[in-house]
Amino acid sequence: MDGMILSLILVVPLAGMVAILLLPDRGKLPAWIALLDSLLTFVCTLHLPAHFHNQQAGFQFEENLPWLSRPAIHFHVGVDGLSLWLVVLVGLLAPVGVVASWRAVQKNSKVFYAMYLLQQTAMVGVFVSLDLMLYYGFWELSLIPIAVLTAMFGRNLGDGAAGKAALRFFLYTFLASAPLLVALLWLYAHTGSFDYATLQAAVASGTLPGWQLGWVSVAFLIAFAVKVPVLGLHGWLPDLFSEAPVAIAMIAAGKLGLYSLIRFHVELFPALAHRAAPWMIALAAIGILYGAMLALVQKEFWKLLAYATIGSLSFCTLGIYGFTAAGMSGAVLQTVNEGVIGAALFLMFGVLYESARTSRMADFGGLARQTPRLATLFTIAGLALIGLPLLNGFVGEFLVLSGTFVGVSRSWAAIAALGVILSAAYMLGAIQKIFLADGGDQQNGQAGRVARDLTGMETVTVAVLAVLMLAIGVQPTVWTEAMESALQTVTHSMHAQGATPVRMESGTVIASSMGGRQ
Amino acid sequence: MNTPVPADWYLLLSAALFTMGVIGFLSKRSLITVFMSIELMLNAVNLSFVTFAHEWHAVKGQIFVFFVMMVAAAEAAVGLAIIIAIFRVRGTLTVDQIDRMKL
Amino acid sequence: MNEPMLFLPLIALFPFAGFLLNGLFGSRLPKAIVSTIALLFPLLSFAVVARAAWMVHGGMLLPVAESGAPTWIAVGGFHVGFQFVLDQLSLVMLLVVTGVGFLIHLYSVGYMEHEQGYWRYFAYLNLFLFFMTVLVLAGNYLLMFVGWEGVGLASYLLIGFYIDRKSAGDAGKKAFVVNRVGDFGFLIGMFLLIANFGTLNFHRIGTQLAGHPAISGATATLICLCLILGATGKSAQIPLYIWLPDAMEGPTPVSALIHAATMVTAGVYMIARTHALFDLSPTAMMVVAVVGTATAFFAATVAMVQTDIKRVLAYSTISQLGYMFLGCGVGAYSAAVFHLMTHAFFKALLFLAAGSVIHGLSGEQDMRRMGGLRKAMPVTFWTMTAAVLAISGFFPFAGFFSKDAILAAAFQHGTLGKALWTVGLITALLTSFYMFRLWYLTFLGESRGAAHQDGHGDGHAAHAHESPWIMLLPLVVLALLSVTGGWIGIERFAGFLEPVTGQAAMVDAGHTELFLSVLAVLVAALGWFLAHLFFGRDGEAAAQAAQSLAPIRRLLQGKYWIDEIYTALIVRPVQWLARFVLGWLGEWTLVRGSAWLMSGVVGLSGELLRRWQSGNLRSYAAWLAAGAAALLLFALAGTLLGLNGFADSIHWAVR
Amino acid sequence: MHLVLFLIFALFALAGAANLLLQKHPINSALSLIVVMSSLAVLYLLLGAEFLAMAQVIVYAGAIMVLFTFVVMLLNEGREEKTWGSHAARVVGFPAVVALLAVLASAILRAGRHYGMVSLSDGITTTQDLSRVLFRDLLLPFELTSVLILIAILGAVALARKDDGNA
Repeated sequence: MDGMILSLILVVPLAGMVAILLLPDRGKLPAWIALLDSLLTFVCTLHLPAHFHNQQAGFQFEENLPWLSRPAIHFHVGVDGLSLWLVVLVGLLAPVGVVASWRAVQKNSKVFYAMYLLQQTAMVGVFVSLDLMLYYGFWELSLIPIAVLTAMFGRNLGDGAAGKAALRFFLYTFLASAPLLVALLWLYAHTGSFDYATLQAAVASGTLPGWQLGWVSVAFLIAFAVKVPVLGLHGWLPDLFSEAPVAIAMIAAGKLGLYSLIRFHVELFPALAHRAAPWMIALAAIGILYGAMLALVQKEFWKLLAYATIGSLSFCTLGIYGFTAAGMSGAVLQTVNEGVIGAALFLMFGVLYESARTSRMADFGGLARQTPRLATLFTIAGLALIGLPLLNGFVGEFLVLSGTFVGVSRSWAAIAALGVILSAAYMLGAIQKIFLADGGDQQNGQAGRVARDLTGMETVTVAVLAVLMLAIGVQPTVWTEAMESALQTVTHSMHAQGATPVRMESGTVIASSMGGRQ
Repeated sequence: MNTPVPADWYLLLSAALFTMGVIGFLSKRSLITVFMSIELMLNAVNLSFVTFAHEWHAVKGQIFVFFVMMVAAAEAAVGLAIIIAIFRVRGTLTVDQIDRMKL
Repeated sequence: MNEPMLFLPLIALFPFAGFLLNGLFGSRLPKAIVSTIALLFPLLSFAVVARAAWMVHGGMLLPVAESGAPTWIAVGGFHVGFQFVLDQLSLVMLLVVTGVGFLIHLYSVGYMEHEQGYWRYFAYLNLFLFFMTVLVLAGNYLLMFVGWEGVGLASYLLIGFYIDRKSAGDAGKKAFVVNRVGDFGFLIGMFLLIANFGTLNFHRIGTQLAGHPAISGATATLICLCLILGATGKSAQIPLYIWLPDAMEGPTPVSALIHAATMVTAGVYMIARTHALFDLSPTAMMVVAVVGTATAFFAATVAMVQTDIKRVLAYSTISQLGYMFLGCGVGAYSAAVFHLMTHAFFKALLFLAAGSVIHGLSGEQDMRRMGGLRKAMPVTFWTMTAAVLAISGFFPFAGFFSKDAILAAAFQHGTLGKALWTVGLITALLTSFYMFRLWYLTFLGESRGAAHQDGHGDGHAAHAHESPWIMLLPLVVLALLSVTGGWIGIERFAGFLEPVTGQAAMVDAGHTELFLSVLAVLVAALGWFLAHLFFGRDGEAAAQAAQSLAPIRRLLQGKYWIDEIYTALIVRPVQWLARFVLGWLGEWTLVRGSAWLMSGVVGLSGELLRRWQSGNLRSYAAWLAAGAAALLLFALAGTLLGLNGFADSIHWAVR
Repeated sequence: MHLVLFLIFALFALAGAANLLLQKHPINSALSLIVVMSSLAVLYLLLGAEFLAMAQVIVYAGAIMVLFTFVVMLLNEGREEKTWGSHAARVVGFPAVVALLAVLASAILRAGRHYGMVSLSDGITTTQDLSRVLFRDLLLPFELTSVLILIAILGAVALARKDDGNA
């Protein structure tokens, strides 16, 4: 079982896709198939943490089958502490996405769900691939359904905004990943292998030509940074969030890019990543403030969520490029958190949007009485997003910030921590505008009158997510323990190559890193 | 009286026929004549195949020609059917008026 | 060692259970069951605390740390657990929190009787108790921060309890955001602690401080300043006090519990808890003292002109918290905590009594429309009187002892201390004045309800009614505590707290102390006299005084325009920066610009290439022929150069 | 003898091709194409490919060209009109054709020095030889062509059928 579980996780969504394509597009049939299939996938992904050995270093559940001999491409997949939770997260979000689309997608649902399941396979593939060419294939595959489904099922199809958003997403991500392919081929030409471990060893050996390798690492960095997105490369995000169907928007940003940054930039090119780190740290810290400040002045919720996402993803980037153990595990945890919280918020505002057809927060107001379940769960998710202790957002932010503060740079960490204040302001502002009395001429906004509360299925889904937020917030060790050995391997190999925590300033630090003194 | 002919003459002939086929493709205005030019090109290539088969005493060159003929037959059947269909829809076979082959 | 079983986690978990039960099912339960749940769990919690107190009384040694605390965060060598510690300081706090907390729950059952969302209210209130007990019991900074933020959340929810009122929502948001500013300081302080000590555990930091006297004053000062920022946020001190007056939008019992008795004292508690660090930094101590004194005075002046009964009490709270800060700042931690305790009694009582008044007047909060309620609400009147006397510092009420202890400690704290003491004394005068002003306006004189309510004829007093017993019972209990709460005396109190707060700055007994005490009582009496002069008789004197002091009065009524200044200096610039600099320059010009540029380039090249795809068959053929010719030419060139075959040509060309 | 035969039929082929280009009416072009194909059949024979020569006559000159003439007559398309649809055909196409011819010719001439001669006394590749390879080594591709042709027939029928009013 352990030997095939990853293939199974990859195949189950594809099988669902085939089933949807073969069966007629009648009523809710495609949606039901997608729901059952994604639940099945989720159950399969749960096998991973259940049988994962925390103490064991290296990859587990590995499968390595030769695929093509020339060029040497293998079907090589495996999971370690870094990717473990991300695979589970993808599994979890799949049914959430289906529930979120349950009412929103009525026409052409066959196409929608088929593409959606394809996207699931692609995302899992990105997280488990240990052969870079295989990885690249999944990476590109994961981009296509987002663009296509946005163009086909976007919110404002009429005035072409959805198409534009899809095009913009496509251009950003594809233009950025073209150099990635070139860089991959360059690596292959010099090492004769696409295998992750082989390439890692080759890069570490220092035999590859230096300045070219530098460009290769930059190509990797840019491709991933666009997908995250890192500040400055986020041009596609606000539009996509406003236009894409909910199920697509909730998976478009974040985890793929962040995971790739850790695995294929920091881990693969530690020395070079270390050189880029100061820039990334600065970008991330500014990004946190930038996102929070822009979120503060948005009038539309999707835009607010987009900028809030930029802010919270910047936390992850900050943690990754500090090269500290605390920061890294905080970053991975925060990636998971962002996925969970974002999914919940997307689903819930999606429900409001679907009935009111507007995302201007001022059009709502006073919904707390009318939609109590929605209001309560929305508030919980919002509080998790802004990092209330005992909810999941806090742990990730705290680990990242403390790791950065202690190991990297006090001033950048302090700047990043300012985001804590602003995030409270924008999120509470949004909650007030949507759910509490707005004090306008009428008690409720126009759009609020038609709003409905969550259905039973939606309530259960969001409640599960909310419980998860609390669970991660109270017991993060369950999650971080699994990452521990993987991160130790990472940091050890990095330190061996001179990539110690990035010190950007000298301070009066007694203990040089967290845990330097027991 | 049995004067041999250099093999490259055959090849030159093949090249000449092929070029004429290309010219026909470019200059003829009736879709059906354009199609004939394609057949001409195919034949020219066949000729060079047979010449090389002779030159190198390899049977496979001739087999290739055989396959080309098969394909050409199939192509002619489908191609002419398409031409008929186009003529039915458009009422003309003039190449320059059939330019809807784009989005 | 046989460890005493204290069940510390239960203290926090009982209210949490109450929160879950009422929060999840409360909407479907009848009111009686909701109230039972809401009252039972805090009572259980109080019982556990009382049992612990009894065991301490019976000779149990403190501190007690619950062993086997579950881990919360563990990364690398850094480790934080859900660690609860009971020592003298937290015991005092817990008694106040759960005791007063329970009384206020009881009161709320009556007060909130007719409100919509009854269950929601009690769920929030229990949630608050959960977080507050976590804050107090926490054995490390991070867990304390959990409580710290958590009470902020509960406060946010309760301030915004009346969800149909925009001002309530605004106030809640403001409270949370301003508190977040303080939390920012707390966070940075924690990071500095991690950087310097590698742990957040109170005990371990204490040990390290004792072991490394070399930790420089600068480091300690930096850490302390960050923590002070946190404390000023939670305890509503300058510069972050602005949220508390607005927080009065919440139901009155909430103001009593959260915004008077317990939550707002968290800052003081935190400073007392961390005093080992503060002791290392005279600068930080001075900052605390000055901030406290300034706040005390400043808030007292504003309180003199407020007309909303709850706002008077809010500013009074800020002012009293200032006293506690002053106590901490001069090293008299036990005095500060003493005042914290007595203040919890009398200020909770004040709020509850005010609530009773508001309840009796069906929601009227403006003192100008009150008056003459003494007859209608005798119990409320007498309990309120006790509280007023206590806060003004009359002997032998509770406030006298604690305030006296703080002022005495300040007096002995060098030159600066003398100055602070002077300001503190003036503040005491103001306190007495504004409290008696409230007392006169509310209870004495004639009912003025009619004067402002044209057409309705009769004033409120006519149909004002005394509150039900369930509301009066807490009033009476608190009144007793307000009277007797100080009798324990600062010496014994300080002695009890000594293991935690360290050797108190010794108040030398004798003439000086006696002199100071007498002076304080005299000042309080003067305040009463002035209030009597202005408001006791007919209000003419008040009007005259108001005339002559018009500019000052305007300044005070405008609350020094601090809110407006903050808005102009901080809120607006941030919004402006976000909207114009980031939004327009960053987002539109750079990010969108580049996106447009990119899609523009792609679109343009697509347009060009589209022309190429004319759809004309012959044109395609021409390009095809050209391509074939080019490829052949390429191959031929390769042959001419002596390369072998097409593949070699390509290889050559690429190289 | 060989030289004479080659010259005659090469000339026929070239003339036929030229006529195909010059004729305005499709039917004339089709007939000239038949001439080309028949001459090529003779040339195949000269090169010793007897089976291909027969196949050329039967498949090309016979079947395919009959199909062409049928279609031309069926559609009754008249003389082609003079249109100048494509600029690119003249500007790019004809230089490309010249280049193509030049390149091909020069390549053949350079390589042709090494080629041998073709004479009548050379051995003939018999149908037996051919079928031995075809049915033994290349049986699968051969069978596949039959599938291809089957599909082509179906396709042709489907395409050429008149739609019953629902088009």
